[in-house]
Amino acid sequence: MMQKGALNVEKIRIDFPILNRKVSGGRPLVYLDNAATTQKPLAVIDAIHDYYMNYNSNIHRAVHQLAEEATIAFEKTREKVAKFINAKSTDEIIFTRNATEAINLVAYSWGRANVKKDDKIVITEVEHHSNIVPWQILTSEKGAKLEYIGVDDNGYLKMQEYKSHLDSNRVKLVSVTHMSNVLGTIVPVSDIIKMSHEKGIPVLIDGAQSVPHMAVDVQKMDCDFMAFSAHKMLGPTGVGILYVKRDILEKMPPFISGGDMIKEVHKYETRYNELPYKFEGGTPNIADVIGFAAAIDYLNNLGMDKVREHEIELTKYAIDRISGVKGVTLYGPRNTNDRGGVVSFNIGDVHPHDLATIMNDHGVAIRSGHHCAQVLMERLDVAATSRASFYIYNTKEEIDTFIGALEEARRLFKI
Amino acid sequence: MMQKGALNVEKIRIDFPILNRKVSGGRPLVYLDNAATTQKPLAVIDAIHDYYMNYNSNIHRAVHQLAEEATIAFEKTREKVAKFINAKSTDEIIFTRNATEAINLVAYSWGRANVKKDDKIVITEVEHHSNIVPWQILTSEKGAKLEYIGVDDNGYLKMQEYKSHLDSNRVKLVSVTHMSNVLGTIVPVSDIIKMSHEKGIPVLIDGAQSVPHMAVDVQKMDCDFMAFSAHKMLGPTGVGILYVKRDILEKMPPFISGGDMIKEVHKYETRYNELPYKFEGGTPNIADVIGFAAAIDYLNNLGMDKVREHEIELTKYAIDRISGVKGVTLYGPRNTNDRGGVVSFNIGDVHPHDLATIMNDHGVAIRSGHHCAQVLMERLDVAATSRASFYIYNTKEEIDTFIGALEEARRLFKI
Amino acid sequence: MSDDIYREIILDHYRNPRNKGKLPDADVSIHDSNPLCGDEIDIHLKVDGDKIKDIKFEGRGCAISQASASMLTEMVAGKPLTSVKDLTKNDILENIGLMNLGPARIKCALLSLKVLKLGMVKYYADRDPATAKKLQDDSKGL
Amino acid sequence: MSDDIYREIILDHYRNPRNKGKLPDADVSIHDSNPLCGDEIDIHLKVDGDKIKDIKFEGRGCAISQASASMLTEMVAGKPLTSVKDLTKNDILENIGLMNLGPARIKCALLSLKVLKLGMVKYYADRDPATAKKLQDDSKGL
Ligand SMILES: Cc1ncc(COP(=O)(O)O)c(C=O)c1O
Ligand SMILES: Cc1ncc(COP(=O)(O)O)c(C=O)c1O
Repeated sequence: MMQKGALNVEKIRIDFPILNRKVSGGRPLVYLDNAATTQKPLAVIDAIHDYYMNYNSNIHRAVHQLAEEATIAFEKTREKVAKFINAKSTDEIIFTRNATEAINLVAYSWGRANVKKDDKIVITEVEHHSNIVPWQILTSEKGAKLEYIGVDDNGYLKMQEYKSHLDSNRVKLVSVTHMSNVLGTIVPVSDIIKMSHEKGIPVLIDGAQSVPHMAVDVQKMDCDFMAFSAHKMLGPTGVGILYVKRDILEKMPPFISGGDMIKEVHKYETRYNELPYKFEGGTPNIADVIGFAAAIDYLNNLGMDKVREHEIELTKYAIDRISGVKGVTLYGPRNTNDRGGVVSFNIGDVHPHDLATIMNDHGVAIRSGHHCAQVLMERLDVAATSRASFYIYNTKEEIDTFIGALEEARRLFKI
Repeated sequence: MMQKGALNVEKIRIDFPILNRKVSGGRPLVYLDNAATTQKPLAVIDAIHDYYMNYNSNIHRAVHQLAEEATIAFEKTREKVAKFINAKSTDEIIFTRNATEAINLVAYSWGRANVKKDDKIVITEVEHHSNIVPWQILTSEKGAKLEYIGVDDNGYLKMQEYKSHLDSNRVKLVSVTHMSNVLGTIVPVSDIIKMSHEKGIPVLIDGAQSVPHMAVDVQKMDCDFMAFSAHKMLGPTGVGILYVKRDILEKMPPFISGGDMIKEVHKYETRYNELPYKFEGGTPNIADVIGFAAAIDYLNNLGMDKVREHEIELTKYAIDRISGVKGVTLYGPRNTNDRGGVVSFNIGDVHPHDLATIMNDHGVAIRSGHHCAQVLMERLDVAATSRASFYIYNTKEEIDTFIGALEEARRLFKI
Repeated sequence: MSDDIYREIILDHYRNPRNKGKLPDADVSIHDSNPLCGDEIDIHLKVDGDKIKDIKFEGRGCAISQASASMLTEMVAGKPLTSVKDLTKNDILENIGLMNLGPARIKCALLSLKVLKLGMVKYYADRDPATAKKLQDDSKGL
Repeated sequence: MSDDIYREIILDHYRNPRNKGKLPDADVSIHDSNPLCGDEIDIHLKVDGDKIKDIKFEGRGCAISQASASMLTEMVAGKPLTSVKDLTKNDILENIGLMNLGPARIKCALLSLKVLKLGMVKYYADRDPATAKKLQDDSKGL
């Protein structure tokens, strides 16, 4: 399993105990479902364990030692997150449950305050449901319109359509993914943001698939909002992040209200807390936020450029090998500079669920279905696809196992 | 530390490794901040550990073995929660981040669909901010009114005021805590619900302080909504529970929208998923929901009646001993049948934060401040109180240590 | 294991489904889908007295759900409609010869039976509510 | 440790605060609170040329925050207003004789200095924005 690539994968795999697991009656686990959620290194698992064993406490409002230790560790994560995406200040980092809730926060708080009848919100055909449904609900509530940027047959956005949308006035928000969770397409967000800002329109970037896999700099990109999930980048489940530029955040009304997000509550009026606490109502997911810090440390130690390099290598190899299998249709850009490590495909008339079952028998975990992207499925004119997605611990040997299972499916289904 | 009470505390303490911790330069930890969050037994810590080490995966939408194992474990918790509070069906159990988000879900989804101009929402003076601020925001948005049931000098609700509110028509919702997190008062929720239902008005019960400490049966109580938090009942941070009666839930629009809560997404319209998934948008806090099952098992093994009995014993003992300290003012009912194991007090002109610091020097963790109940603080005419709160692992010996620290404060402040 | 699942006969029913199509003069038609994987099944029934005179299905989804539906239609055609209530999970799994599917894929195999049972109840609900109620109670647990 | 904190002098300033009250003809008044514990401090200043001619504070909160405020007013009365910018965390902790407070309680001790620095900046902001800007930059990090 010697690998002379960007990352020392052999060493990395030692940090992920689950990769020793046997599945399907004794097969080594080949985990290729990383776009859904990644595995966690021991450092993260241990950080959570350590918190509960040694300093579990509610935070922010107590004087005792456990509370003090927990508060410091919790806020330390906020600093690390801010630094990881190069936010100007920790005040711009809000912890939510997941990327989905982060986008909903914007739709409820910023959206309801700013979007009016006949306004438009522009999204794309490649969005995850989490970046579609909140805007459907908001626009239908407000009598506003939802507009889509189309995607061409190679998986690229039709930028001309985007220009027309922008020219048509009344666009209040542009909300696009940085990387498609089906096609792998890396969207030219800097161009999109620049064009949008020329018209004074803010942009939300769904970073759920990009922040885990490449260096992302919110100041350089100049996005106004960014949402992503800890569990897709080695972190625990139950932690999402919303970044919002301070001048926008300062004007946003609260979303989840209750304990911790207030300064003073009187019977009929309330003064809200300072940023970012104003947007974090109730007891946070303390243990997992603290655990997330270890995930960021882990990625920083590897270096995000190396992570990206490693995934390009694997993706190249995977696309090459899959293309060699008879009956396969591949989706998304062919150029690995324009895409991430997410490979969607179909083979003959094998339904993706059947393929996933066959894969599972070989120990290979892939995802099958609509991947929460039914608008894109309609565009591709398929009910579902199969999807393999890679991360820092995956190897070419695992891709070989995957290809073996694919050949087996072809044999069984006589394709 | 032999205890001949309702619970075998000596045995229980072995399951909570953090209780061996030394704080403040070598003092054994005396953890009396349980109303804020409780400690976690090894079984819970291990369940989370086991999940990440062995079957971490996203759930619901995948065919591979890890996803199957994780989905089964996740849904198993839902069954255990439903049984624990005796809900009719698992469809009535929604996982949120915390009790606060659970109440907000009702305010956003049910509230915005049902509350109109000049309607009234009735709450009480003892509510936690999480059961005040969402209703302030909703009523001010809708031009509706927020009404308070007062509390008398002994910490009991003024039921006559409640009757007048009900008689005044246009009450759309009654939302009350089951147990005050400051006074300990157990609110007569069954009476409140009965009276309210006679007028056809639904009732939300904030069970954050009751469900962890006594047997609660939502069918017997007949509440329409109930909210509580896993972290206050041995469970992990990041998991809240909202119970809603099915016939109400079926009519509620979604709250957090995106992945997992949909059946079909088209460009301009969406069909939502079945109950309860319709209300759980995005990747859930899988690990911690699974860990919560171990907490419920632990409490079931002890028996909730025994838990309550143990806390009555401790509370009686604590009230007796605190009353004996010169200069102390105690808040809340004296009769331990009417209250839970939450004891708030002040001593002389010692500010609660100073008291908490002195306590901390003795290894004793108590909470000081307004306890997210500033409306009640105004009613009691104090800026803050000190609060000791008990759980299954606390002992009379720990209360003695606490009393020792209290005497020390008296000595230092010359009271 | 995949060898056991994707046998000749399953693939044959997947690719050449029996009784697939519409039934214009159906006495009852019913639809359901599996929200987790998106498999869909419609069943149309023509009933004569108590007998299933004609049955057709439409659907899309994986080989297991579609083959299972196809084989189910063959199994019940001509049988008394009420006898559907006695069909169990095991009957279906035996019928398609797949006794050890995991929980995720079992749902695929059982979707058509779920739809058929709903159809049976619906048929009687309009004609004989008491029977419908009884059939529903007896069919519980799928 | 509590013995070190709650010494005679702290309790004396807590119970008999110096310079506590309003200042009707103040040149500048400023308020802030500690959101985590609710301690509140108002500081009122009368300035003569560059000198703090009179200083009063109002407030409520714990012994540490109130005693620290009381002792701070004594420390700066009569001093040049701009000299406030040079006061550090350590100056305050030394002034009240509490060098090893934990992070939660340190905020209590430093609240009055924070308010005083805000007051200094506010005073100049209306009169000499350039100086105000410079003072603000120099005072950062509290
Ligand atoms: C009575 C009551 N309601 C609601 C809450 C809020 O709980 P959480 O912070 O877990 O949302 C609390 C917790 O302090 C409480 O005591
Ligand atoms: C592009 C994209 N956006 C949003 C999400 C939603 O993330 P979560 O389920 O963690 O909220 C996902 C995850 O599948 C995603 O791939």
